[in-house]
Formats: sequence, structure tokens, C-alpha cells
Amino acid sequence: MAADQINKILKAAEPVIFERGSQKRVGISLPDHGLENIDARAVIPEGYLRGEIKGFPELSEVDVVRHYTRLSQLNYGVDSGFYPLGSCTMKYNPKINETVARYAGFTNAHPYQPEELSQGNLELMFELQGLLAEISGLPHVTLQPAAGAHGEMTGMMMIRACHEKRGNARSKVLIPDTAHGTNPATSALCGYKVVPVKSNERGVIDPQDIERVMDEEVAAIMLTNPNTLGLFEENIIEIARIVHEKGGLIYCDGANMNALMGIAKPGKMGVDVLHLNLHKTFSTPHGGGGPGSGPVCVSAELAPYLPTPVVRKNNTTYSFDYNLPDSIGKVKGFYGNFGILVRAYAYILSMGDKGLERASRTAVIKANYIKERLKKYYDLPYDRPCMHECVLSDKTQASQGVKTLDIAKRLIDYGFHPPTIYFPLVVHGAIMIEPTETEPKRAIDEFCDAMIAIAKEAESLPDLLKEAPQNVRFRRLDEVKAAREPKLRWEK
Amino acid sequence: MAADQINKILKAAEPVIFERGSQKRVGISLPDHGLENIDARAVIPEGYLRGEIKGFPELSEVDVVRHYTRLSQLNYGVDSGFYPLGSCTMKYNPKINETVARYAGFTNAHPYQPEELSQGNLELMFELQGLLAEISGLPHVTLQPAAGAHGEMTGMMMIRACHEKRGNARSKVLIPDTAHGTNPATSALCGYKVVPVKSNERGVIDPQDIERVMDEEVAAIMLTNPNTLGLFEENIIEIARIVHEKGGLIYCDGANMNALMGIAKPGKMGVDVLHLNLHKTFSTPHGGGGPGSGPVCVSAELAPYLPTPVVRKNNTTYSFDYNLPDSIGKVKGFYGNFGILVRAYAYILSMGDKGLERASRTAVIKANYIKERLKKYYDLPYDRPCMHECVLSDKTQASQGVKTLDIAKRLIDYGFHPPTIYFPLVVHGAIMIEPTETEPKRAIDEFCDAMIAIAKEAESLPDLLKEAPQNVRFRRLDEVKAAREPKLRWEK
Amino acid sequence: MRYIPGTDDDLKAMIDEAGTGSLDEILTQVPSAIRRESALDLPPALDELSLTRHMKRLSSKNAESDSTATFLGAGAYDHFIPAVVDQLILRSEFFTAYTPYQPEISQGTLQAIFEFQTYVCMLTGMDVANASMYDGASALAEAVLMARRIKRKANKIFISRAVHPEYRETVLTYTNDLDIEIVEMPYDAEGKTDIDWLKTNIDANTAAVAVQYPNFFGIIEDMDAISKITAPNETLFISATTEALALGLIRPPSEFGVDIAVSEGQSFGNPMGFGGPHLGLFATKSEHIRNMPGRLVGETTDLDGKRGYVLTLSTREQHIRREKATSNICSNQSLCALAFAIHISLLGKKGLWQMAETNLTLAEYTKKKISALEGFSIKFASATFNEFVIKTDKALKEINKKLLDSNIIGGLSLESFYPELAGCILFCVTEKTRKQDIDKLAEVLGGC
Amino acid sequence: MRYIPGTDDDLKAMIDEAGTGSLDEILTQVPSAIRRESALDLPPALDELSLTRHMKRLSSKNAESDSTATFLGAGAYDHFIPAVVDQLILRSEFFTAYTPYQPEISQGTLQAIFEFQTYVCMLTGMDVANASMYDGASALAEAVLMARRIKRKANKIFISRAVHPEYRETVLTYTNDLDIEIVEMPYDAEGKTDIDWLKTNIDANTAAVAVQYPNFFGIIEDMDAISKITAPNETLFISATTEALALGLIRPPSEFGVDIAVSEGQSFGNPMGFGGPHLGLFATKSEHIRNMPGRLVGETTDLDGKRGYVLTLSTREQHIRREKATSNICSNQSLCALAFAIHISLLGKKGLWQMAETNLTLAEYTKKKISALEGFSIKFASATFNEFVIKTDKALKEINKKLLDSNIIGGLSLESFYPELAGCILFCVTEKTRKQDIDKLAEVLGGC
Ligand SMILES: Cc1ncc(COP(=O)(O)O)c(C=O)c1O
Ligand SMILES: Cc1ncc(COP(=O)(O)O)c(C=O)c1O
Repeated sequence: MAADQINKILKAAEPVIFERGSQKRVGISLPDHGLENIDARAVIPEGYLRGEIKGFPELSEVDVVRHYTRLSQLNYGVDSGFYPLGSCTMKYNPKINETVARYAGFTNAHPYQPEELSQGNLELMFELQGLLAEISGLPHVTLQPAAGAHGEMTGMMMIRACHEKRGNARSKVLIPDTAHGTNPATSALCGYKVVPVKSNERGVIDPQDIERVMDEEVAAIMLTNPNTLGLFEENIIEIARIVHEKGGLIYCDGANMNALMGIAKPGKMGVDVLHLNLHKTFSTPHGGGGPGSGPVCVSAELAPYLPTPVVRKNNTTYSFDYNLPDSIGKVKGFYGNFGILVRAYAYILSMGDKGLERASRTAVIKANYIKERLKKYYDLPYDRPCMHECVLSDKTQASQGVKTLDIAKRLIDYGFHPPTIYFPLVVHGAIMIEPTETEPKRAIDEFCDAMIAIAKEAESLPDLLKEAPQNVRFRRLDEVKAAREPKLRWEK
Repeated sequence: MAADQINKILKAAEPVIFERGSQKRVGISLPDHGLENIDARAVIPEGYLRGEIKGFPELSEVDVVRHYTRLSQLNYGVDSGFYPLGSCTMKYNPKINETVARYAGFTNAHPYQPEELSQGNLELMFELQGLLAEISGLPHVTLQPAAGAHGEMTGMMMIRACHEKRGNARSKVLIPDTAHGTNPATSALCGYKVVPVKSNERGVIDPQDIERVMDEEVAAIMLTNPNTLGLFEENIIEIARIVHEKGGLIYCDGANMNALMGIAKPGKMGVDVLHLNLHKTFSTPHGGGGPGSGPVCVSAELAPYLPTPVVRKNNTTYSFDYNLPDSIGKVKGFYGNFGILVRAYAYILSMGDKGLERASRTAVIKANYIKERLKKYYDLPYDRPCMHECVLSDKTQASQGVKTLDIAKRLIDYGFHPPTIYFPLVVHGAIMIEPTETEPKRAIDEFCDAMIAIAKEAESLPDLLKEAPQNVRFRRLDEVKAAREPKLRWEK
Repeated sequence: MRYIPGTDDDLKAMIDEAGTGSLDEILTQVPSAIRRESALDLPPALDELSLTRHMKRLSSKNAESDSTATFLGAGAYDHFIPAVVDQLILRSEFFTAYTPYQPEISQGTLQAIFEFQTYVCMLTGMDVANASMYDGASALAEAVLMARRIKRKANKIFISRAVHPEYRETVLTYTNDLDIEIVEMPYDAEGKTDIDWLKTNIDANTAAVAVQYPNFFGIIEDMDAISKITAPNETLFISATTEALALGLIRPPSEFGVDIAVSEGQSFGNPMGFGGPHLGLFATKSEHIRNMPGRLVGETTDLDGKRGYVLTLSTREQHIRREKATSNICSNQSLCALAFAIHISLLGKKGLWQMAETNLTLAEYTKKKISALEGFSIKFASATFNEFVIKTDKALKEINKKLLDSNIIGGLSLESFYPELAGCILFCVTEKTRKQDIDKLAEVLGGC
Repeated sequence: MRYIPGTDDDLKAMIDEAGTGSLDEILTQVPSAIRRESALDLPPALDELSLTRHMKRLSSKNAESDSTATFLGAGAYDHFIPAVVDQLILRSEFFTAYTPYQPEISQGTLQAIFEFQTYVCMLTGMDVANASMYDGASALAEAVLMARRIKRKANKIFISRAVHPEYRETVLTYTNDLDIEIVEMPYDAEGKTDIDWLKTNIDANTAAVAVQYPNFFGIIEDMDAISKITAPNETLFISATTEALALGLIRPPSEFGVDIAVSEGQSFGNPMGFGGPHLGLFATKSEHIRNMPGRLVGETTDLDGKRGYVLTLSTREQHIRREKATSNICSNQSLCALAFAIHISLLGKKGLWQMAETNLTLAEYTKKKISALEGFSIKFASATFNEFVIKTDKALKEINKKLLDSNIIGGLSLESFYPELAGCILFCVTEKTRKQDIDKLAEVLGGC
């Protein structure tokens, strides 16, 4: 007991960085500029010089390195193991891309340096625009959006601009109930009213439902294909026809493009606007929540509305084109998350057509394999072939009082990152599993074994699941307390 | 109980890499050379083409990355926390040195490329020779030895060569009982008989003892200063006089140079030959056991025996000088662990005189602080001021049946790397603690607190110590079994 | 393919074991009419060595600031980033993880963000900061939207013309489809936002006033005066900063009653990178928390009572509130925020001051040198931090060409952003700028 | 100083709390006669940015193989190293740890070395391998010492003149002070060790015979013939390899009865790095384990029965056996061994073969191209792997100058190592060599 108690003390958390260090330490050294230091008081107007920042730390280099090294050790990444977070495409991030993205011409280029001195970067952007156009089947591309949601906003603004040009901005957007939260949020941000569309018993949109709600005030439908149940919107052609007939446009959330590369092009399905997530499909690292990149690919009709600038090629040189009179304008400073573009470009060049097609095909096979292995143990709301991910639920376990959250936490004990949970909302207690093509069969099997073991534990040892996790440095954290008495910064 | 059992299974070890992968995977891609692949059988003589290598793995890039990432997570480094391994100077390894050491001109230079195309590397070596000469007070330097022990060998061979030149190679080397194992092993390797010298009750060499054993057959004394008890050989001047008078030479093992930088130069103490450990004093990373670098600094008399080549400056250009007729020859291929030299050079330039002096002074203060804080709880065999490290013993705890090994393992539970144990041999159950200057006071205090807590546990909960560690992924490993049935490679 | 561990045999085994039928059968859900007809028209796949050669070639076709001294700033700053930063963010537990949805195995990211939020609060002086926006420009746009949410009844937002032109453009894009009117405030002869204009034009319908601090011309705005106008009118005060380093030296926005302080954070830990990824800092007063966009990390405890961190107050966010969310932001710039926090931790109290002071010293030196030259003068007689505007009657094209001949990239010509400022150049100087670079710059300018 | 967290206050606090008296009092043990008189004469300390600029300047004063095609081999090989290798060895848990003395928190290093040992066994075909030597040259020297230990009564070691000259020199240095006689075996007209000479000269006093495989001229030695002479004489057979990649393609030393196989391991995972750090592979038969130098990792179990690894059989080593140890080696090339293991893991069965085949293909192409040129011929009519010797009557100095003008570093002139081989050049080709580089090489040579 005493031993237990002592052991508990030992597993202390890493102190907050402001609790480290001591006076007058410094972790940096700056060049000697060879001038006398100016007296800031002589330059800065009276009352505009700041006083000491209270609580600001003083640390040496080793303090900082230790702190962040230890923090990292409390984390779990794709390189640590299986990370089947549905809808997030946690594929392996090739190491060479980190190397090439650090070449000085990419990292140390100023966005306003003359175009003649930026030809390599412009060439890269131009080429990437073309590669994404080819993969998506939509000929015009902006690389500016910083993430998927940002791409959605950009795309929906272009749709609005297009309708305005046509004469009526329209007021509504159709959004299926399986949609990601960013879709309705984006629509609202663009001044649209959201009209929800229920998915049918096959988990997809029913053309009849669209027929019912589609009218001349609907600017677009915002769908995801395959949708967040991992199911291909099999009626996409019919839906596109209905929407287009009433003058609406098709926005496709391309977050799930990892199911389709080289298999089918959204541009061929009647999609007018599509965003891609380079940090999903195109292997750029997720970075603990970004930076990502969300290029938008559009049909010719939408091209005039692209954000400024786009990159053009003139014979052998490249340049920014700001001359887009109908452009929606800029959605951020400069040209996008360029460093992420470099990585995605390197990825596509490394994969080629065969590689990309194989990636998607493999991802689909792996998701179906998992679905089939687990459906005997977990409720599978839509029991039919899926694309690159599958969605289970906790229905079977609910009778033991075991919930999706408990299953997820228990997976942590088994050494896995849990899947996405409680999304999509149409499945109660959803467990959304996306293996990606880069997951070895062995890891998938080990994961399935763990899921099956947990299903059994749910029957025989339900408390074990409710107490999970116990094998990692932290036990369950109190989210209610965090929200009730928000403590959002360190204070002494 | 069931839960406990299940948990145990969960903490599985990482499989051996040969147990991973599956047929036909590959983790690499090579350039297409654009030629038809030659049929190896047409080139390689009959019977000289190898068959398939049994058990050789087949892995994709993600398999390999995961495997080594997970292995790393089973390790503890300086960046993880306090690593007070005595005699090893586990100081912080500056990150910038890793960056600069990777510049292409350093990593991608062939050792035989023309000297005109290697001027930067030659300049660096020349400058480093000079810097080490200045720090050691010995004017001539070879950078060739790959580690401390290699430097010892190089130095002792030079001593032998010098005696041969003088007319008698001599047959014996004096070695104090506090010496590191490499010292006697090196002497034997150089064909010398080892004559042990006992240290006195103050933990240092007594000149009278030297006087007694010194004769014309003694080639040298091999001492370490400060010695492995962390004590300065206070009679060094007298010892040097005695040895020199009988024609002997002084070899100083410079592994503990971190106590002396800018405080005292071995060259001023009568030392004729000194090796430095760049992977200790000069901050290059220990790499899990190397690569290190062990330059040797010598007095003018010894200079003719330096290994070939040395680097010379001729006006503004640099070149290798192979023309050393009395040289002992080469001790390895090419010029030394050049990449390590780059890091050490960057370190010295970053520190300057003030930085180096401060490093040593700080290291000494920290060691004394630890000694004083712990001597109330642990036996301190030599209770006097120490230099950069201090040596305790388990004498006080022995009555509880608690041994040094138990104390060390318990420290692991507390989140620290244990000190060096059971060395030096003159202290029974030695606990040899070297904090280095880069350790923050807080870490030192936490370590001392842990040591004190353990001393208390040794009284109240001795079994806890004998069962330690329990807070990490592995419990004590069976070393006897490993040695009795050696299994030195994986087999199916 | 080195990134895909599934060999044909693996795949076949999975298909067989699953009993799902062939991949083609699985794919029948994709109508055949839209299935692949021909291979994607992509260049043949490159091996790793050929890829590095190709990328090196592209990289080498760009100027880069380690080899060419640059005097460009204007929202992207060439600061020195210690090697520690990159080596730590490359720890795969950080960079290959995603949003910390599972706090028990994400404490590294969560605590790092919590500390980041604290740093942003300290720098800006504000009460609360979020876990990052895409960049400074979009952060300002989000601030404008937030101000509009808070001031339900007022729909005009005044933005100073001395705010970065691309920030203003971004605000316009974000607000274009909404009931928000953006009004531009002119700047005066000293390069500061025109206080008199503001005094005259502010009214009950003015939801917020936004200025840049220091402004686009590098000038320290008269925050006090603005605050004295906005406060009595109950108009929100928004400040935007492009050069976060300045906040190490000048009084924080909070001390002028600013309600929402946003900033570009690139100056700490993130390379210019041809414009991104950078990161937006976003901070506000406690009273506005529920209207704030973006992710927040809060402190809590685990079942054993141990301190830990979680994503919190997510009822503001899109995944819970959907169309009623405060923003649609989801992925943000987490790793950039980590780099920011690491760099600023290395600097600490002393280093931050020292770095800001160095920038100021070198900028003042440059100002003096250039303004002493015939044909060059300081455009605005106001105090600046590390950027300032020079006016010349010489041909800018030729100046820049001559500078390039000396391996120097000169400042930014302002004419395209501000037609009224033809002949004006915005110069920026950082701790990376050497005295010798400045002397050379002055020498070349002098010879023009 | 950014690397030293102890401020003056910290230090004072420690001195006060310890009650040891001032540092000066502590330092009285250092006689004042030898204490510092004046500051060390070192350049002023450099800040990080200035350091990078200085180092970049030095680096740029060297040719490097990514920008200049090189045909140099001879013990250091310009192979392509995948990015994975460096990013993994930079994981600080690996690179800032030391020798795994505490196995419970060193399983990463220990298991990686155990796997490394296995790889070396697989490549060489031998039973057991150690955890690395300093490099190939010193590994050969240790092999010679070991052979002498095994063969207590024989003191002659034959070493082929076709062994790398620096390896032979290193052996001489190591054995100079000991009762070992090194005898050089000549090579024959085909560039192979002279079998007839060996047959004639071997006797009971010949402890071991050492050859390089492939030898310094790139030639695949007649291992079978040598083995047929050494075996009946009970002479130990030592093989040394400089190009470990060759062992992916040619029969392993073990299959010729080799007793000790050593090799340079740089070809896998380690850059040429101007000659180091590289790593020595060292493998032998089980029966010789106790005579083996260097560190060994062995498998065992922990208290829970879980498989794990420890340093083992250390009764051979200096820290236990002191002057009776099998070697004085302590720190070795652990991180290089890790890099080796990572690279070879990426290659795997298929990649290893493919890489070896590529080297062979390109080398054969180069041979054909050059030998077709007027004035150039193949010196030795024997099979080679990726190195070969060309004989020419043209002036080498001029050839190399012309090559440099075309941004090519030519092969190694052999005259300084082998006076009898004046006019001979050792060329090396790897998977990094492009067909276009070879064609250019031939074109320039053709024009000489
Ligand atoms: C289906 C779907 N759409 C949109 C998004 C938003 O993308 P981002 O996080 O890049 O803004 C996500 C991200 O998780 C998603 O899964
Ligand atoms: C006192 C002493 N001498 C010599 C050595 C040997 O140095 P290396 O391991 O670099 O060969 C050591 C290393 O631990 C040591 O502590």
C-alpha cells in the first residue's frame, strides 16, 4: 500500500513551463550587431514602452528541450502506432517530405520577393494546381485555403459569387445529416440558411428527398463523397441532375478523397466545387491539429471567382495573376500554407498514378476487412460494402452499460489510438474506423483482436472498461470540470 | 485480478524486426538507372553469387519507422531527464551542433577527394587541433582516435615509440587502483606489464608510493586527473617530478577534463600525453555508446610520433602531412570521426574561454552540492571537497540488505537515470554521481530528494527497492541467464 | 510502393478472410459511368533520390534569405530560429498526431497549447487566447465577425487604412456575404490612423474599430487616443499586429482597453516559408469567451486528481453547434503554435527584450543611414519598431536592380497597395540583418 | 550562456546550502602553481546565428557529392541514405543516451543492437557479431589480435597486399608492440591474392591469413582456393570487406570457412563524412566467442518473463578484466550501427538485392565505356563488384583537372599506395551515379 502510494507520487505530471527556470536564465544568444544598443525610451513614445511581463519564464536551452521532449512523450502519433481516426485519414507521413520541405529556397523565401527570384516556388505551385486538377477532374484550382473548413468557406463563397453573377445569390444550402460540422458552420458563415437532408436506410442521400427540397432558392448541396459513413453516394449522378436542373451547384467535401484517387473523379460526378485536405489524402502531417491545407478545385464556370492570386505559366516563366475582377478576394495573407503544398507535391510525385490508385484501393480493402471482422461483435448499422472507412456502434454493448467512450478508452490500454467516436451523428454511439492504406495487416489484425477482446470484456468485466485507461500516464480527465470553471491560461 | 492479468498482456514488448513485415514489402525505392539490369550470374564467378538470406525481413517504410520509434520510446536519454552517470559527463548536447554537422560539405565529402576541394574540412581540423592544444596546454594534437580508449592506445603507443627512440622501450606502466578499466587494458595492448598503485586514505596517489615503484623499466604512469573518485591528484607536480626523473612519462586520461577547463591545463602539470573525450567534455552526443572521439594532445617531445596524417597550414591553404617518419602509423582508416570533430568545434566556438571556464566551475559546484546534501544519508568514503563528481557507497544501507544495485533501480522508478555503479573499484558498492554543468538546480534537487527518499525507503520498505523498478516498461532483467545461455542473435 | 505495406498477397488474404468479394464487387457502389477510364495523367513516380534532386532544383531557383540579405517585412519576418525549435517539433509524437480528441494520450499537445495560450495572453495582456487561427489576416477577419456577434445591433466596422492591405482584403472577403459594413479609416500625414476622422465618424452603429499596432508602416499607433474615442461610444476596439516581436517591447493592447487582440505569430519559431504556414494569435477579454472562435484548451484533473488538460468550451464550435458555431474552423495551425511556444520559451524574459531591442537598434541605424542620403527621406515622422517607410524620387525599379546586383533584396514598394504612396518603400530590419548589410544597402542607394 | 542553466544566483545558493565554502576553497585541491593564469586564448564566443554562418562558410569550401559527381570509393562509398534514417537516429532517446548499462530503461538501444548483431550475422553468414568496432580498419586489426590470442603458438599473420592500404597500416600500428609478425602476401597479375605464394609460404607458425573480399581493387577474391590452403593447415581465415553492400550479392565469408569476418559498415546508413564516423562490423564463429573483442547484447527475460536484452559476456571486457581483457574498446560506434540497421531494414531482402544489382549494372556499364576508350584499359581481368582498376598512359593530373572542369571527381590514383601501379585508377560507381555522369566521364576521358 505504502509502496503503491509512493509509486503514485512518482508518476508526477510535467510542470507547466512557467513553473520552471529561474531568474536570469536565457536559452538563446543573438548576434552582436556591433552598434551601441539604442535606448528604447528615446525612440518609443512616452507611455508606449511595456513593463516586465509577469510570469514570463527564464530558461536555458536544456530546460526547454527537456520540457518539450517530455511533453512529446505524453503524446501518441501515427509513428507510435495505429491511429484509425475516422474521417481524418491518419496515413503515414513520409519522412523525405520533411527533408525536402526544409530546403532553404522553400523555407527562407519571402512571399514578396520578386517573382524572378521565386520561380521555383511558382513552378511548384503551378504544377501542383495541375496535379490536383487532374486527380479531381476539376480544371481550376486555388491553393490558398489553410485547411478543409477554410476550403469549404472559399468554395461556398465562390458558389455565392457565381449565383450573384447569375442574378440571384439564393439563400439556402442543402446539407445531409451525415455531414461534418464544418459544412453547416461554413454555410452559415457565407450567409446561407441550412436545410438538413436525412439520409436513407442505406445510409446515403435519396434523390427523392432532394427532389422534394430543391428549389430556386437553394444555392447548392454540400455533400461528402464517400460520405462520413464511408458509403459512396451512389445516387450522385441523379442528385447532381436534380440540383443542376434547378440551377443549384454541387459542393463536394473532399475530406474522403482517399477512397477515390484514381478510382473516380469528382469532376466526372457532376461536382462543381471540391476541397481537398492535403493533410489527409496527400499525406502531410497533422501536426497535432494543423497546419493543414485545403485547396479548392472548381469547374470552368466557377474559375472567375477563385481567390487572388492564381499562378500562371507564360512560356517558361511563372507569375502570380492578381487580375481576377470577379474574384471573391483573399481568404488569408499571401498564397496559402506553402510549406504544406511542398509536402503534398512531393507525395504526389512519389506516388504517381499507380501509387495513388493503389493507395485508394488498399484503403478500401482494409476498411472492409475491419468491418467484416468486427461486425460479429459490434453493431454495424449499415451492413453493406463500405469505402475507406466503416462505422460501428455500441448498441450491442449498451446492455452492459458499456458505452462507446469506454470502448475507446479501453483501446488506449491496448496501445491503440481510438477511432473517431460519436460522429457521424446519425449513428448513436458511433465508432468510426479509418485504417488508411499505410496500415500493415498485422497492425489491423492486432487492432481487431483488441476490439474483439474488449467486446468480450464488456460482457465479463464491464468495470474494467469504465475504469480505462489505466496503462498510460493519465487516467480519464474531467471534461465537465474544465468547462464549468474554465482555466484557460496558467497563473501563479 | 483478471484485470491485472489482462493488463500484463497488454504491456507486450516490441517484436524483433525479423518478426515483422511480410513477403515482398520494400521500404525503399532506387533511381531507375536507365540501363538493362545486368545478369549477376554473367559477371560474378560461378559459386560466388549468394543465395537468399534466410530470415532477412521485408518491410515498408512505415513498418521501419514504427519499429524504431517504439524502440526509442523504451530508452532514456539526456533530453529525457537527469543522467548523472559518473565518469561519462552526460552533458546536454546542443541541438545546433546536429544541424551544422549535417551541412553537405561535411557529410558528403569523400575522404580522398582532392585537398583543394576539402579546404573547409582541413581548416576545421587545423583550427580544432589548435583549440584543443590551447585548452590542454599541450601543443601537438592528433584528431584520429575514435574514442577515449582509442586515444589511450594511441598515446601509449607514442610513449612506447618515444622510449624506443630514446633507446629502451621499457616494460611497465604504473596504474592507480582508481583507474578506469580501459587504462590497464590499453597498457596490455601496447605490450606493457601493469603495475598497480594503491591510492591513499585521501583517495589520491601518494608520491611516496610512486617513489617506491618507479624505476627505469617504467615507461609511464597512467593517471586520471581529477581521478575517478572526483578528486584532484593534488600531488601531481611531485609525482611528475619523480616519474620524469627516472625517465618516465606522464599519461593523463582526460576523461574528467570537464572539471578543469579554464581552471588548470594538464600541460602545466607535467603531463606529457593526454587524451580528451569529445563525447564527454565537448558535448558531442553519446549516441547510445558512440561514436565518440578521443583526440590526443602531446608535448613537443612526443610530436614526431603522432599518427599520420596531421593537418598543417601553409599560408592560406591547408594540407595533410603524411611525412612523419617516426609516426606510430595509422590507428584507423582516414582521419578520425570527423563528424564528431565538427560538433566539438562548434561547441568550443560557442562557449569561448568564459563559457568553458564557467562550465567547469559550475560542474564542480554542482557535484559538491550533491555530495553535501547526500552525505547525511549515504556513506561518503572520502569526505572532502570533490571536483566534478562524487562517489558514495551503499555501506549505510547494507545492514538492511539493500545494495547499490537496488538503489539504482529504485531511482529509475523516480524517473532518473541511475549514476555509475560499482565503479571505481576501490569503493565497495560505489555510487558515482556526475551532474555536469548543464543540469538545472531543480533537477539536482529533485534527484537529491529522490535519493533521500530512497534512503528512507531502504529502512522502512527495503523490499520495494529490491523489487524496483516497477514504474517502467521492463522489470529487472536476468543477466545471469543471458550469460549462461548466450543468445546473441535472433533466430526463427 | 514504399509507403504502402499491403502487398498483393496481403490484400488477397484480407479479401478472402473478409469474404466481401473482390474489390470490384465492393466498388459496385461507385456507378460504373463515373469510374476510372484511363490512368491519371501524372508524371511517372519518382524514387526518393530523384525526388530530392528534383526538389533541390526547384528550391535553388528561389532566392533565400540566408544567402541574400533581405529588407522585406510587411507581414512576414526573417527572424533567426534556433535549431532547437525544428528538432523538437519534428518529434513524431507531436507532428504525426492530430487534434487531441483523446486527452489521456494527448497531454503533450494539450499542455503545449495551454502554455501557448498563456504566452499569447502574456504578450497581448489579454485574459484568454485560443489555440491558433490560420494566420494574422484571417484572425482579424474572425475578430471582425466576433465583434459583430457581440454588437448585435451595430453593423459597421471601421478599419484603418494603415492595416496591412492583405488583412483588409481578407476581412472584406469574410464579411462580403454578411450584414457587415466595412468602413476604411484614413491615415494622417504622420502615417497614423486619423483620429479626427474617427472622432467625427464614429456613431452608435459602429460595432468596432480596428487598427494595426504597430501599423503597416511600422508606426506605433496612438492607441490611447483611439481608446478614448471607442470606450465612451461602447464601440469594441480591435488591434491587429503583424510583427509579434514588437509586443515584447511596446505596451500590450490590453492596456489600451482593446477588446480583441489578434496578431500574426510567424515571427516566433516559424520561417517565412514563402508565406505559410504561419499562425494567427487571437486573444480577448474573459467576458467575450463565449463569442470567441477557435479551439481552447483548459486545465482540469484526471481521476487520480492529477493536473491535466482537455479541449474545452467546445459548445462554441462547429462539431457541436454546427450552423450556430462561432466559426467553422477545425484544423488550425497547431504545430506552428508549438514552434512559437518553443522559440519564445528559449527567449524568455531576457531574450525577448534583447531581441526586440536589437531589432529596434538596427532599424534606427538603418533609418539614419538612409535618410542621410540625398534623395531619400523618412516619409512619416512617427516612432517605429523594425519597419519604416522611406520616400525617394529615384526610380524604384533601378534601385532594386542595383541592390540585387549587390545580392540584396530591397524593401517593398508601396505603390501597388497605396497608389498615393508612389515612390515609397517599406523597409524591415531584423536581428539577422548585419551592420555590413545595412552599410552596403546605404552605399548602393547612395549611388543610385 | 544558453547551455548552462546555473546562473550566479543558482550557484551561490548551492554553495551556501552545501556549506562547502566558496569555489575557491573547493579548488584548493588544485595546487595554485598550476592554476589558470590568464584566459584561454580562444576566439570570442559565437552566438548561434553567427556560428551557423561560420560553419556554412567552412562547409561550402568543400566539394560534396550531391553537387559534384564522384567516382571515388576505396573504403568510403557514396550511397543514397533514405531520409528515414537520419530522422530516426535523431530521436533523442537514442542519440543522447549512453551505453545501455541500465537495461530496464535502455531496451531501445539494446534491442536495436541485438537486431544489428543479427543483421551482421546474416550478411556475413557468421554465428555471432559484436555491437560494432570503430571502423573497418581497426576491426581488421582487432581480428588479427584475436587470431593471435586463439593461436597461442603461432605468431605470423599473412595479409594480402590487395587489402586496403590503410587497413594494413592500421594492423601494423596495432601489432607493432606485440609478438606478432605481419607478412604481406603479394597479388597476382589478375589482381587477386597470389595463391601459389600462399601455398608455398604457409606453415605451422601462420596463425591467420587475411584477405579483403571484394579486395581493394574491387575484385572478388578466390576464397575457395584460400580456404583449401588454410583449413588443412589449421590456419585461421580472416576476411575483411570495405564495401558491405557487396555481401548482399556475393557468397558470404562463412561459406568459405572464414573464422573472423570484419567489414566496414558505412555503406549502410552512414554518410562518407570526410572519413568518419563509420563503423566496423565484426563477426566470428561461436567457438571463438570468448576470444572476441567488443560489446555483445544478449537476449534474456525480465522478472515477469518478458523478453528483453542486456549487455552480456562482459567478462571479456576491460571494465571487468582490465589488463586481461580481449580489447580495450569501450565506446564504439553505436549510433552508426543503429543507422546501419535502419537502412538495411528499409532495404530488406528485395531492396538489398536491387541496390547491389544496380551498383553492379552501373559499374559494368562504366567499365565497358571506359575500356572502350583509346588509351584506357582494364588493369585486372577479374570479376569485380562496384569498383575496378583502369590503366592509362595519360597524365592523371591532367585527367583529373579536366574532369573537375566538368564537375566530376574522378577515381583514385593508385600510385601513392602502390608504386607499381602508376597510371592506374580505382573507379567506384554506386546507385547515385547517373548514366549521364558516366557518359560524361567517358566523354571527358576520351578527350584526354
Ligand atoms: C468530413 C470532413 N469535412 C471537413 C473537415 C474539416 O477539415 P479541416 O479540419 O482541415 O478544416 C473534416 C476534418 O476533420 C472532415 O472530416
Ligand atoms: C575515466 C575513463 N577513462 C576512459 C574511458 C574510455 O573512453 P571511451 O569510452 O570513449 O573509449 C572512460 C569511459 O567511460 C572513462 O570514464
